[in-house]
Amino acid sequence: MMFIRRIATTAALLVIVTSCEREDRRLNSQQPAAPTQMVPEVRLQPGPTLISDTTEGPYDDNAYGTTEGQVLFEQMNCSGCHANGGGGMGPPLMDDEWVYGSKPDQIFASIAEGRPNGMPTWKYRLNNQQIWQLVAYVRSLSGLTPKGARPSREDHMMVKPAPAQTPNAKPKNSGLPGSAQRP
Amino acid sequence: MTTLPVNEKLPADVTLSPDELLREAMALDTTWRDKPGVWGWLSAVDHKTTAKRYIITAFLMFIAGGIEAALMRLQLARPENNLIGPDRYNQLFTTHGTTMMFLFAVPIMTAMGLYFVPLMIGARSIAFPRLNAFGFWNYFVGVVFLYVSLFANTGPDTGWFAYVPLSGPAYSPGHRVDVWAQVVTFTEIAALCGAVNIIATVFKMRAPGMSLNRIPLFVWAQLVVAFMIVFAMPAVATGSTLMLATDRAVNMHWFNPAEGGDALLWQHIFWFFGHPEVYIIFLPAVGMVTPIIETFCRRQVFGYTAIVMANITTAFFAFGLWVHHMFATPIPELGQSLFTAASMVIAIPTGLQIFCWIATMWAGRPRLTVPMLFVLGFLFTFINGGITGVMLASVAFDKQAHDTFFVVAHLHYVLIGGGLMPLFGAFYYWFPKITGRLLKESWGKLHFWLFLIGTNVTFFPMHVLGLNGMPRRIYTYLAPTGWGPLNLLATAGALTIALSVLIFVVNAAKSWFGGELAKENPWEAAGLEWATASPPPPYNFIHTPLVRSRHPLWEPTVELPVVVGLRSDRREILVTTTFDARPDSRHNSPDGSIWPLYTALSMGLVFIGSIFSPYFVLGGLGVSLVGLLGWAWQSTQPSGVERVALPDGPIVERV
Amino acid sequence: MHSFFDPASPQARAVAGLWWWMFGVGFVIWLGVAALAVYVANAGHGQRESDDLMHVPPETRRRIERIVSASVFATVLVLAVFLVYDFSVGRLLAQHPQRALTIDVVGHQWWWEVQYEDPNPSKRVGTANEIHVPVGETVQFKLRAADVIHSFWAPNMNGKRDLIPGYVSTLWFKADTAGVYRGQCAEFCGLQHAQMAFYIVAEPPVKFAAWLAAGSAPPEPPTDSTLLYGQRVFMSSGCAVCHAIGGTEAKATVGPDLTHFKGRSSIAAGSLANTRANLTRWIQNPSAIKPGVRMPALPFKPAELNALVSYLETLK
Amino acid sequence: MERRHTGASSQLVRRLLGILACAGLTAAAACKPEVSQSLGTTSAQTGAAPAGDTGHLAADDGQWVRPAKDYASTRFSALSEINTANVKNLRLVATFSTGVLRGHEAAPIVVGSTMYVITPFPNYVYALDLTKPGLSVKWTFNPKPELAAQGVACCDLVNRGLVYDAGKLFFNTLDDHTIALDAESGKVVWDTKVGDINLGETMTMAPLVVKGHVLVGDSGGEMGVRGWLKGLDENSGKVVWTAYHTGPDKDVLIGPGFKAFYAKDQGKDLGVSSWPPDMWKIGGGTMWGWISYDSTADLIFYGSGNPGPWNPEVRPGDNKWASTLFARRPETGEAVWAYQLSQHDLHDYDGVNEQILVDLPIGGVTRKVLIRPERNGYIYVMDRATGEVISANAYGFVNASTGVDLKTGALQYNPEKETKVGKVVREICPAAPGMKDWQPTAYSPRTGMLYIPHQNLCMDEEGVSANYIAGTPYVGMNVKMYPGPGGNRGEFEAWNPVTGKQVWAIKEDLPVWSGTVVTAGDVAFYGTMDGWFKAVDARNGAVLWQFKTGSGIIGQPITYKGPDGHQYVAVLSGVGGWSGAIVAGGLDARDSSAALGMVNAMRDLPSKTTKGGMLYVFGL
Amino acid sequence: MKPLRPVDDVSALPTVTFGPRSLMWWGTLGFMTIEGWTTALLVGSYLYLRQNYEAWPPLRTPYPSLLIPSINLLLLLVSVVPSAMVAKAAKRLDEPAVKRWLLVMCAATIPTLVLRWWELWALNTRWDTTAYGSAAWTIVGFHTSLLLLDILDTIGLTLFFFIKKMPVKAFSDATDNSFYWYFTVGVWIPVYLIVYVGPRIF
Repeated sequence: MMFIRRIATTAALLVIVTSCEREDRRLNSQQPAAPTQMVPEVRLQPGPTLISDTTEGPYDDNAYGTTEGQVLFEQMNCSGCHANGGGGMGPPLMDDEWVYGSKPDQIFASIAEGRPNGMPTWKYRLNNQQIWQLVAYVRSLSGLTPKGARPSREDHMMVKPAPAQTPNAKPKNSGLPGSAQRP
Repeated sequence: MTTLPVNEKLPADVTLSPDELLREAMALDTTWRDKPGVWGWLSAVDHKTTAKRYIITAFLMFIAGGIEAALMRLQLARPENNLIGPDRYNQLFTTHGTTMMFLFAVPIMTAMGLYFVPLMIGARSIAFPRLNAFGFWNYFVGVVFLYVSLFANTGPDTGWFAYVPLSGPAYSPGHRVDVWAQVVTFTEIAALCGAVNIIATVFKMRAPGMSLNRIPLFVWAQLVVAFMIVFAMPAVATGSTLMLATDRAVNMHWFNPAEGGDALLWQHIFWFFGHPEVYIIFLPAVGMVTPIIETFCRRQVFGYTAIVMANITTAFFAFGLWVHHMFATPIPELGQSLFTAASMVIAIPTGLQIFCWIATMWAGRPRLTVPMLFVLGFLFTFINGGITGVMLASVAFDKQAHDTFFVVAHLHYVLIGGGLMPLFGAFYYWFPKITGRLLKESWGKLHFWLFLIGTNVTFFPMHVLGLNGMPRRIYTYLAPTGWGPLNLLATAGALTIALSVLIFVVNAAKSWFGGELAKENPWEAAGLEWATASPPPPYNFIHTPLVRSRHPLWEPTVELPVVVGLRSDRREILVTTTFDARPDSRHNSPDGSIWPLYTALSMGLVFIGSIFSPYFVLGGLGVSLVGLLGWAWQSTQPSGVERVALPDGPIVERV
Repeated sequence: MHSFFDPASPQARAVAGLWWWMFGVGFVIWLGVAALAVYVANAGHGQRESDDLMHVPPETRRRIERIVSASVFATVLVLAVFLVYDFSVGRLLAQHPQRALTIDVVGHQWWWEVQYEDPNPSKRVGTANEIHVPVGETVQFKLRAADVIHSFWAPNMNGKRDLIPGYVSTLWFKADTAGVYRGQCAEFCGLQHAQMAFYIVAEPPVKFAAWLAAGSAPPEPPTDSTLLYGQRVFMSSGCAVCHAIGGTEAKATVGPDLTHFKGRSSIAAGSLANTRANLTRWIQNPSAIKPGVRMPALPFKPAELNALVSYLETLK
Repeated sequence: MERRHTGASSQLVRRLLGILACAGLTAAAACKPEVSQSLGTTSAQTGAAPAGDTGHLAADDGQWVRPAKDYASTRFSALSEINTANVKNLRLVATFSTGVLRGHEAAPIVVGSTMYVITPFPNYVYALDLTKPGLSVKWTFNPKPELAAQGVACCDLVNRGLVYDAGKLFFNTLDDHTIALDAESGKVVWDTKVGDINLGETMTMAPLVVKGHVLVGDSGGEMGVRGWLKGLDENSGKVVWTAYHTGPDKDVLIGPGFKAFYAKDQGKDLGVSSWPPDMWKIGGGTMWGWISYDSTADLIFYGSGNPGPWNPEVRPGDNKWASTLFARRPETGEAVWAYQLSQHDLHDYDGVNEQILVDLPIGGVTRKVLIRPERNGYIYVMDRATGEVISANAYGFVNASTGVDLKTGALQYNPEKETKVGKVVREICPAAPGMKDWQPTAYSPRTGMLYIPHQNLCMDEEGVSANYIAGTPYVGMNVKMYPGPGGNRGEFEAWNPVTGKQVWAIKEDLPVWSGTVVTAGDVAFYGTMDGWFKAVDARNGAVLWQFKTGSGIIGQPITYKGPDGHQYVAVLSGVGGWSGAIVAGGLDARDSSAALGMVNAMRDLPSKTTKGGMLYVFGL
Repeated sequence: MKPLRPVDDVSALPTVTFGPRSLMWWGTLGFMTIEGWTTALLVGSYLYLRQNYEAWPPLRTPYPSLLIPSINLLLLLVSVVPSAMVAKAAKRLDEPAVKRWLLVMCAATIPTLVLRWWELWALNTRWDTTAYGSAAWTIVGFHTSLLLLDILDTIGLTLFFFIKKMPVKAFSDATDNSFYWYFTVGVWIPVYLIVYVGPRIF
């Protein structure tokens, strides 16, 4: 009986903890910090295998944060260059090709610092929280974030399958080899 | 006395001896009693068992909804309060509304019907007991789902009418609104199962002699409401399950204006259900008022036919008013005026019923017992809500009051006055029948007075607040608005209500386990439900009573006429003709089964799973299929020799 | 300033009149029925009449029948009068103005965008959360929603009207008493529904015309060094990608137009009085005041914040 | 090189005219009598060059000194060695890889024995020696434009060509530099920065040199820029004048000499009053297309681009002077007349297309007209002295408007196809790139026909909110394009401007995004986006010869006489541009709004061609 | 408690009845009402959304194809015959005939479900492109669920008749099953007319 109760309690706690994360509307919380260390963009590294600190995107598994990212994506005219993920002036974001890496902190760096071939720097215009929200949305476009947290269709013209319908994906060109990543 | 529709064929001097009755009762008890043990408990299909589970669950939901309300009132007690943030608050008021409407009010009204309709019409059981159990389990899954979600921070947060596009995929990410849509689905299924059951039961299972004009008014109300459910619930099912959920899950565009969808469609669909919903709660409640008044004034109600007609007209008109929830939307003005007129017309049947009750009291000898007090409380409170309701029918005024605390006040006056007060009266009135014990009158009076005062202190100030500009669903307000003092008062009132309900709960608990034992008919009431033991045995009646008037137990005869001949070795029930209630056939009622629970759980898998992936629907349907097959297998077990009435031939006996 | 009971337009006045009439009649009815119920519940008439549980004497029955019929008839009568009265008020409200100043209002989560229409597009005036209207002139509102449903409601002026995506709704009124009136979003629209207020400033036509004329002119460019620094902070930070200030490079439309920001009495859609202290507090951490608001907290240094606030204070 | 002042003496002009008239007569003698008259007038027009040796060169059909061949923009070559009879024998003579894989929209130019090629970003310039076999490189110039400019170029990183005058080559770089090179050595003569990528400005157009002024305009109508045309001094690179296309009259260079034909274009400061406050400052009206010059009237003609943002609801008013045709003085920029083609433009109908200056017999009189196959779907025939619209006929399926009111000059929009915010308006034809985008038309005086390469696309549009942040897109529109009626996405059409009727048309599966050239051999050349370079009979549209190049063709073919005295045809192959962005930019076709909706119409392009960048030269 | 006086004996009444005399018939009718009403609401919503379009189906969306739906409609109408024969045999308690006709009924109804797949695609649009597509898919999809349920019911009944000894009551159930099938077919006729034929006509 004790055993069953313990299982039940654990299960209940698990439900609460997991879905809390996904459903949380972080309104007043402290802003997430910028990644302390940038993840290299290239796989090729001289010398012994380098161990890097990959951070999780703080909103990757947060449905509300991802949708806020979606709102910013339109408001900050990201959609002007990257369209609804298919690209245009800028490269597509819904495919599996990542010039500067697909890891949250790599994308954070791409947004915050800009990239030489035309991506502007946003760190003076957006705060960390907003950039992280954009990171989550951008990753959701190509199916890199947990499915349950990705946005469904928008109240706009139907131009592409919603991120929630995009199959889970593995990115290409995404930084370090799996063996070199510390969990 | 009107002529009887039933031939009384047997000699007039035969009565059944106590020995015979005892033997019959024991045989019936073996046949009808739910199986013991956990498995038997889960397989129970007795309509009283199911209804009791419904009532208790729904009442727990009332408490839960009440706690949510109290928390909201505490947050609003003073301006710029920081007790509950907007996110929690939005979940609270949505869950409060959803709980009170979908998980408390409608189910408990249906549940009262499921308990008492068979008893009041002298039937052994309900038409489809397994379907009934299935309905309950569905509802129960919904209840558990909503509250697990709420504690997992996934409580719905877009209001109990979940207006799109706020509740749509673009503005409500995550699964909060999905939870709402599926909870609604569960309760719809439950309500529809109940409604079909009640319609079939009332139409085909009335005691011999209970022609249409002798049906008790509570049963009439339940019948009318069952029809309303059949036409109203599919609307919200369509809206929430077939439109909102599909918009959110598989990218449909029902409500996406860009691709030709329409946000107003949701409002039309929702209020086409939502307005009748109010009467689905209100009509059973007034059905409870009538027997209470009759019993405690010791008079048959004045204007039986008028009240029946009033119920039916109300039901009809209830479907023609939905637009008065949408006066502030850009819809044509001419249409609005039409709905104003319709909304005012519905006041007439309601007024008529009130005058009939007052007339009954006038002609009778009222005894101010607790149920009677609640009926009086109902009159004071409900009329207030009704009058504000007529005011809100005015397009011009509604545009001012709509979506403000004035409406909050109005709807609580209507629902507490028109639903909860009669329900509390009914609890006191029928508690002895359900439990076999009486509730304490003194506690009851305290409960009543605190409740009446609390209700008015809470909700009356809200009228003023609303007109002073306070919109509903705001989690805070600024001090300069001047809304502080009246809000504080309302909070005090809410706490008073909470106290009164606590008193009731304690009273009920104490009485149930150690209250004064009730007789078979403690109030000397007239209805058939009082013709059997308190609490009623699983088979309800040893022999099916025969009805000669609207008030069988007030008949001046010494004996209760009954029909005999139903088998006691299997669950046999008497089916009568639809209008005259002549005995027509005997029907074998199913016994306990685990399949309703299994099927409800597998449906739960379908609906809850659909939130996460459409594949769950396929898988869940597969699992449900097993349940349906098992159910069907069990329903087609050989049952011995049957007398078959061939459609155009004689009765033949077959195995 | 924010109440249905102090109408400041013929429209609101008519509805308030209707209300007082309904209130009076309703109160009398309620009192009558309640008194009757209490009376019959306590009087115990039946004792004198009969002990038969099922039947009342025919003469009593007839009397009751008459009374019930009369009451129902009275109900119908009152409703009929009410219906006529209501329709007359409704028709007054439905009188579409021939020519009117048209103001476009767009509801956003959670603020109000306001545009004064003009046949000459360059004379259009944009503002937010505060609507100036001339006294004695009918004003028409064209209401649209940018995201979810909102509802535009200034109780002193007229009833509310929903702003629904995919629809354009209209509303008009004529302010007849000068003053400042509060209004608020009345349809639940998400996290900050509670703090989505606006003000209607009804002022004499001359004053209004002056305000409107000033509205299309950009504010004075800053001169002193702190203000210049403040402007630079504005332009080089996140401010400029959401807000617009007339005459400058900031022309973004995500947040309220700040051209004449200091001319408005409140900030954050009616959440705070427009004072220097409040503005500082607001910019430092908007979500502390309106949790969930879309305006981000930007990491300003104290000097920057000071200059920025000083600059914003000059936008008259 | 002899330096010529812009104010060439009238004597000189007369002399030149005489020479050219002779040349024209010679040519006329070779062709049929019925077209000789129009040829004669056109040639006279064409050769009306005022300055330097360009006049001689332009008159010399062996050369090709500017993308449009002549000031009248006819793209007609009097060379006739390659003709309908022998074109089937055309073979590849030489190729040259440009080293760039973006959309090659430029025309190579030929001056003397040198061919000059400009590539898309990073805008390399190659000088190729035609005297040596295999196109050996004489010199290469790399302007090293800012990489970041790629981020503000709306529709691929194209460049539409360079231009030669007086020993110098002039071209624009994507990052807003106008550069003059010494044609012989490839050394920079001057380099002027005329725009700012931080404001969203880029430059893709081919300059035109008129009377010592290098005329250049900016791109960026999708970025909230303020469009302009500048006149730079040919020798020093100094900006002599700037004519904005929005704003007060003094910025637009509308002065007392201005006289618009229609009332709708008359008034003071319309560039301000037809916009919501301040919006003219970010209102687009760029200039990235073609300029023509009429030396007799001393007027340049060109159109301005779309107003910004695309979403018309945020910019109530006529939005002057976007989508407007201007006639200006080349030396001062002063506007002489203007005609707004698409007032309050609803669908990104830029007015940057070419105008062909010819004299046409209309209603029994020969009128000096300009012909514009306009993006909004109509071919405007206008009096080039006054700006009167003589006729405007649709040259494809148009439903966005019902026609042009010749009395008021106003385009009659179809209210059903008016874009709305938050509502998809379906099947708007033509789509945003118009019936014809930048790809230039040719006019043959021999046949009297226009040869119009164009597309046949329709679209769905939904207006969305547009936020202005300098240097980022400012569009406010969701677009989804697809093939127009008939299913063919492109068409190569011959049009008789006098009758206002189509003569023949070749339906192409893909948009015909290349330029065209027509010769006195009655052969017209164009390329398709799947890489076919085609020669057709100019009289009847019969395809006479075709060659599959390595990539889709969106460049402008030219024809010239090589140092060996034979006629050659050259074209750049390299798919890209707006229509080819899906290949050039590697876009994802799952998003049908990608590349401003173009991707949806071009989702099969990656299976038909790949990136490339190659010069092809053909000869007999 | 009052003493009970028996006044009538019901032991001679039948225990198995058909049609409106049986409870199950009423339950079936109840659910038919609910499902029919839901279909009506969906059709109403479909027509409501139509007002938002200048053309229906929206421009660029082809008309629904008619071939497969018409074939299926025909098949559904034909399938009413075996269904009626089942009911007729059941009312005679003729077990072999019931079994026979149930098999025929399965054979006639199962293909309708298979055809339904192509019938959905015959709408020539996807559910996630426009509201038109959503409405059409939802209506047809909802009817498909009715079809599926009823066919499963028929299959189950057939199976049970063959593998186990069925009680007499099962004959009544078989008539109710046919009754429900008439409804399913009947409700499809207006849906077919409105969804497949309607856009072409009005």
